[in-house]
Amino acid sequence: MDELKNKVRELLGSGTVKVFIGYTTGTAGTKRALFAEKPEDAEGLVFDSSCIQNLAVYVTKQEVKEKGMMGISATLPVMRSLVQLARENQVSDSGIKVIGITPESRLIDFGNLSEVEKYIHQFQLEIDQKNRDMLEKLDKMTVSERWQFWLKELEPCFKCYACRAACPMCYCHRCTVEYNQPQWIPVPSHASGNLQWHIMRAVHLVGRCIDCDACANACPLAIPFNLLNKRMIEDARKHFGGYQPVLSGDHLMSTFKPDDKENFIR
Amino acid sequence: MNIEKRFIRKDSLKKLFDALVAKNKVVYAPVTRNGKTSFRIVNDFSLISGDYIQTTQSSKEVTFPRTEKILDFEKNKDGIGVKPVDIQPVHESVIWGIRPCDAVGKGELGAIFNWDSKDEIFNARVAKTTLISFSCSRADEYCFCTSVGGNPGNTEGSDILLTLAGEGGDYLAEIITEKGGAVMAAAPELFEKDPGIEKDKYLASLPARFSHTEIRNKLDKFFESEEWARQSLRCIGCGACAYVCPTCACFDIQDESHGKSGSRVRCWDSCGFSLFTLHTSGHNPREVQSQRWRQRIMHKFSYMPERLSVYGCTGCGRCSRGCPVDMNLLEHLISIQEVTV
Amino acid sequence: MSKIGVFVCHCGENISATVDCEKVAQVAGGYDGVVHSIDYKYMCSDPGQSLIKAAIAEKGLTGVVVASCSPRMHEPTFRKACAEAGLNPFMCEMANLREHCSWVHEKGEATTEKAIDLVRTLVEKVKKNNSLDSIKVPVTKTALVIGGGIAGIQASLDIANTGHKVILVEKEASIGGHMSQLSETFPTLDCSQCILTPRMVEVAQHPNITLYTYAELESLEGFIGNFKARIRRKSKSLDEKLCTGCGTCITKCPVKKIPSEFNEKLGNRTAIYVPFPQAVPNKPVIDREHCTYYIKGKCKVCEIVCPTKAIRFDQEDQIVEHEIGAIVLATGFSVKQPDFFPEYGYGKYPDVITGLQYERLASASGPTLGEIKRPSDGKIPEKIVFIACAGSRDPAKGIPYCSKICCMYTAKHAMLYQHKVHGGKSYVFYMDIRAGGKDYEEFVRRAIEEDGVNYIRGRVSKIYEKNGKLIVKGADTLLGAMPVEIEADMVVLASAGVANEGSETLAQKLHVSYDAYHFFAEAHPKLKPVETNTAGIFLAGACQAPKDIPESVAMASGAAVKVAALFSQDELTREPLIAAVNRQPAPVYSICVGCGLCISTCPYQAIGWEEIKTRNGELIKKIAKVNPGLCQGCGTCVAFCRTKAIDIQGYTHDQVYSEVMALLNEY
Amino acid sequence: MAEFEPKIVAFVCNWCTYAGADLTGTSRIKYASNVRIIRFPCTGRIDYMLLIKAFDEGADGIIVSGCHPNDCHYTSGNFHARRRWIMFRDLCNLMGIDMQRIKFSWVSAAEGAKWAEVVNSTVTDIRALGPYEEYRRILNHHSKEVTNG
Repeated sequence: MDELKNKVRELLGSGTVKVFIGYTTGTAGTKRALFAEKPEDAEGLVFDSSCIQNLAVYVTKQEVKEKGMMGISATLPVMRSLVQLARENQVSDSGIKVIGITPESRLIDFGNLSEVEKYIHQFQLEIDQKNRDMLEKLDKMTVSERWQFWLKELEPCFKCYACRAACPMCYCHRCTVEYNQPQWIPVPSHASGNLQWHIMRAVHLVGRCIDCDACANACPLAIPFNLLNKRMIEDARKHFGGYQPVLSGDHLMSTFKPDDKENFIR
Repeated sequence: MNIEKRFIRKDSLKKLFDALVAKNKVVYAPVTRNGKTSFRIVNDFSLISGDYIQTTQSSKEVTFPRTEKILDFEKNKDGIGVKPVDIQPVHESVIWGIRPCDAVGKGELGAIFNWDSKDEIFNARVAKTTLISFSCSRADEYCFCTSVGGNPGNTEGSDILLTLAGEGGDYLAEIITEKGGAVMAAAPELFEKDPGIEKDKYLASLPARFSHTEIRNKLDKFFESEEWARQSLRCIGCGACAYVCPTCACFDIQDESHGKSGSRVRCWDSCGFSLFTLHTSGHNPREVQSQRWRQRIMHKFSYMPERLSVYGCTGCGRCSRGCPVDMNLLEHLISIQEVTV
Repeated sequence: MSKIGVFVCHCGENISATVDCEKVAQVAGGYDGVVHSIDYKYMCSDPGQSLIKAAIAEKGLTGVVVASCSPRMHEPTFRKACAEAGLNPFMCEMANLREHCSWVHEKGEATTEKAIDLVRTLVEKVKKNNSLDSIKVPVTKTALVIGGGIAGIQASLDIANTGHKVILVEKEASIGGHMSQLSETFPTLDCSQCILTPRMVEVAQHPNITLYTYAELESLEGFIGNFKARIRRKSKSLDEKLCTGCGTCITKCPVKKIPSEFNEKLGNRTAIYVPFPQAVPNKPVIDREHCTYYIKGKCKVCEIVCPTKAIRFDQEDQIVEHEIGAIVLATGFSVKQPDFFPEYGYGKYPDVITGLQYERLASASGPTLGEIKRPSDGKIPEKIVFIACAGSRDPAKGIPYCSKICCMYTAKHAMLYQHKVHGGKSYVFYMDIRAGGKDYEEFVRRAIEEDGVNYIRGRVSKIYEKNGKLIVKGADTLLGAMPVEIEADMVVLASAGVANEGSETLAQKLHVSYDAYHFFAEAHPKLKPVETNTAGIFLAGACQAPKDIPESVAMASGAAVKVAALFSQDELTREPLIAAVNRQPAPVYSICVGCGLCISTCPYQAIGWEEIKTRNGELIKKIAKVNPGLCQGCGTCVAFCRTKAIDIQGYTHDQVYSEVMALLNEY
Repeated sequence: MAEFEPKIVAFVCNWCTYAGADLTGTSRIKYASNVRIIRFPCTGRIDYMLLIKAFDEGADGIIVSGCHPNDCHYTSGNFHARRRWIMFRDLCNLMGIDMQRIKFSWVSAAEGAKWAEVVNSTVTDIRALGPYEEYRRILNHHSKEVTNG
């Protein structure tokens, strides 16, 4: 903990970093984002296993970017997001300084994003057993049972878009749901509107979602729509050998293999 | 009518519920699913959740549905035929187990829907809705009704207020309105004579944390404050706070047509969204989140009291509980009160 | 507010026979924004087009829907008509009521309903169409001709004679193709090489023609007027500038027993060789598969004997690049090796040969110097049997089509036999005699009546050897299927003409379509016989379907004219149906967020970056940019873009969305 | 009672399947009239949301068809499309959208007969499945009171 505070004091003091994005303690012991701009702000920094928000969501936020060089305390999911964001030209070495936090709460002072890339590639992007079981359970259902399952689960969704807002990859200035000529996604939150929104969201995250669960944690109604993203991660592995955020090179869905499976095409 | 006090035994509560269902009222009551408690239509008393400080969503959806048809239209030879929605089939409904802070919200919402033109659909729903509130014996760090003029046993807005009178599980019933009286009439035998219960001793204690009048006066001079940007830096601009709020009334109008016919619906909207004020020209008067956050606070604590002489906040604390990034309203209001302009 | 005109065509009876055209027009007339809706017998006819023009003028139409045949057929026609009436041609759409409706469904309610749906869909689409200006692109006035047979030769000469450059690519060591293998040609019996070789020489000497023999197309990029071709010149192990073609190397080459392809394996050639004496260019190549030096690493006799030291053993393949404006495909055909007829014993009995082999026997420049001697023992056959349709018109053998040329060359073969072998007896087994063509029927009759060739209508069931004779068992269907048995000395199979090995690979390189038998597909069976579906690529000769010489030559000249017409313009207009990235006024500038993922989806590398800057040069935003010169309009990026920041003219989000809505809803 | 006539929308590419369907016409091969074709430049242009929209507007079945691998007029549009379909199908399947109602096929400009066969078999299959009631049921969202339902 002190190591992190000292590091941040140093970064802010020396001016290498203008704003440092970390965690602090919020209401009722919950953890939330802290934006340290002065060395003394570092005092508020904390880190423990309850720090689950994906802070990478802030590196594309205008008001934060305007402050200048950003620093960020990055857990594995955050690091993955940052690499993917770099691949998508939303952040670069000239804009961010990454202080990695390993699963064992060890600090890594990354020199640049390619070091971050190297680091994350030691780990597979794989969904946990609990969710794998849940997906299996869904697979065992009939199509109609799954349909009913989702109608029931998505019914409460009132389209507050917390899932979108909390996702580092949903940084578009104008989301497709806000496209109204034509109106791709119905604005109201009704059965078909909700269905279409969640399908669209899942498709747009194929090959980009890094399974941080920020969306699900953000949902005020605890809707398990992140299962859709997890299924996409599973299938990407099944069909194309999986993916990892990379700084350059092909993106899973903007490329192809001549021998991609086509047993479903006559 | 002045408040009539009665006594309801623990085991009579279910009987009362069943009596209401028997009178084929649509009864909304708190049900817990996926760890979230919200109002759902319930016919079976056993499904009702007892252990909750506050529901995730307010009960506003009963009178102000998140998606509501307001008219049908159809192209025909002479142009477009319009058919306003028929408000007759609106059910007689009862909201069971809402908190006093929610009940207060009814009035604040009503003020918005009636400040100039009267919203027929909304009023029709309100007229057919009876509120059976339960006062709060517990509060959490998000609650601040007492700071905005309410209290854990507030009768304002409710038709009947039930207060749990100690471990025994019996209730003090306050019949506040005629609608309340009608409920009692549905099962008079269950409403016994009040043995003289001291209500206050069973209510949660929640000292006020700030003065809303002070805040209101402060806000007049606070528009340009740096505080907004500081507070909202971590806000990610979703609509959760507005959608769980008992008094947020903003809605969008959408025409959904399939071929030559369709419906005009109104659906919830939120001032937290970046597109909320986006002009066709591409100009957005509230370009950044700090401006949207400011609008939210100003609207509830300055504009509404000024124009509608009610506050846009009941202190229920839902926005803070529901916020993905812990934008704690109470905390922010206190800091507004503390910063010097 | 749009003013749409709907024009429903009966196409004579083609549409109106199954679709109630009046009803379609009347229903369409009721749709929002449709101010004019009529039906007419022939919309594509002059009066039909006048109806459209008049309506545009009188009612000030903002959009036109012509409900008739496939847009692939008449879209240009009707767009031109609209343009002439002052309406932007891209405000005209077609509903395909013929190919997709009237021709494929029975008469009735449902069919008319479908027609109405299709019209409504296009009406809603055209409302969303944008006026577009065609894109102007420069034309490289150089043609690439692939294949140096008679078709390729003719096309090259015709184009070259209009004053344009031609690159002629031939995969063999000499041009000439199959025609150079033929003996005499029907129906005039003039010597094939005598009429061909002067043309071959002309090609070699023509200032406008660059000839690459022993070469193949490696890859092709670009589009009409602006192709870039990479051509692989296989190593000939020879410095052609130094070689005089004296032929010493050939006479001295120790490897002499290589079956000659030119002679259909009836003769031999050396390892360093020219395919045939009149070859153009008349300079040898070394066949590295058989050359001792390349196999064993020693020999080099040719190098030693070469007076000009022209042999280059270390020579490597060379890739040459050319900017090309148009392409003529003239790769010809092959003859199906009849080994899929075990019952005829081809390959088992040396004296059962193909028609093409017979051509070599009958040719004065052939292995037998034009004498008909049978391969086995060189004896002159006293009885010879010709079997027409060896494979052709035989679904069981996978070749249901007629190879077209066999009837005629079989008659010629029999006739030549009778001329060369006096007293010889010749028999022709046939299914039908197809002798359509000037002097063709007369030619066949001459064979039968004057030269006494015996024609037997029926198929041969079996051929087997019995003491030195080939027993041909067949039936004469004109005599009530009476069994026929002929003791022949030699049998000639008129085996089917088929597409070249690997023709589909070439088609894929060029993005032209091909038919079920891998012959290249013409753009329209009647009206665009030399065009392909890919603009700027044309067809000549038997690569499109089996053809005889006059047809191939005519088609070649046709293709040449198409190329010449193309080259007569300095600029051509391209359909502006391409993608573009959204741009809009400040403060948004563009809804593109610059994720750049579209860049790798583009098959043409047409997407790059654009930097939006303030007046004083500060970067505001970096977004994707489509290069209109490279974009071919596939729309792969459009469907991929998350923010819908890329859209494609002609198939905009608004258009396709409206189509889906209109298709499934009543209006 | 009359046989159920499914509404089927076909999303096809201009160069192969559209041309193939033209050939079906010129060859006068008859097929079921339930299918309506929407023309796209390439399967790569076909937006997955359009397929959902088709169901949302009441389609009972969908055909998506384009050029065979390697035959794409634009070299690789169909390859990109295929990869998207793979993921899209799995997603829809998880969401309970019946994948038997979306038929994918390659039909070349030369396969007029195959087009007829694709259409007919699709119509037969969708008939067997019946109208897509399950999806329609979620469409009448405005016809009932949203919360008092």
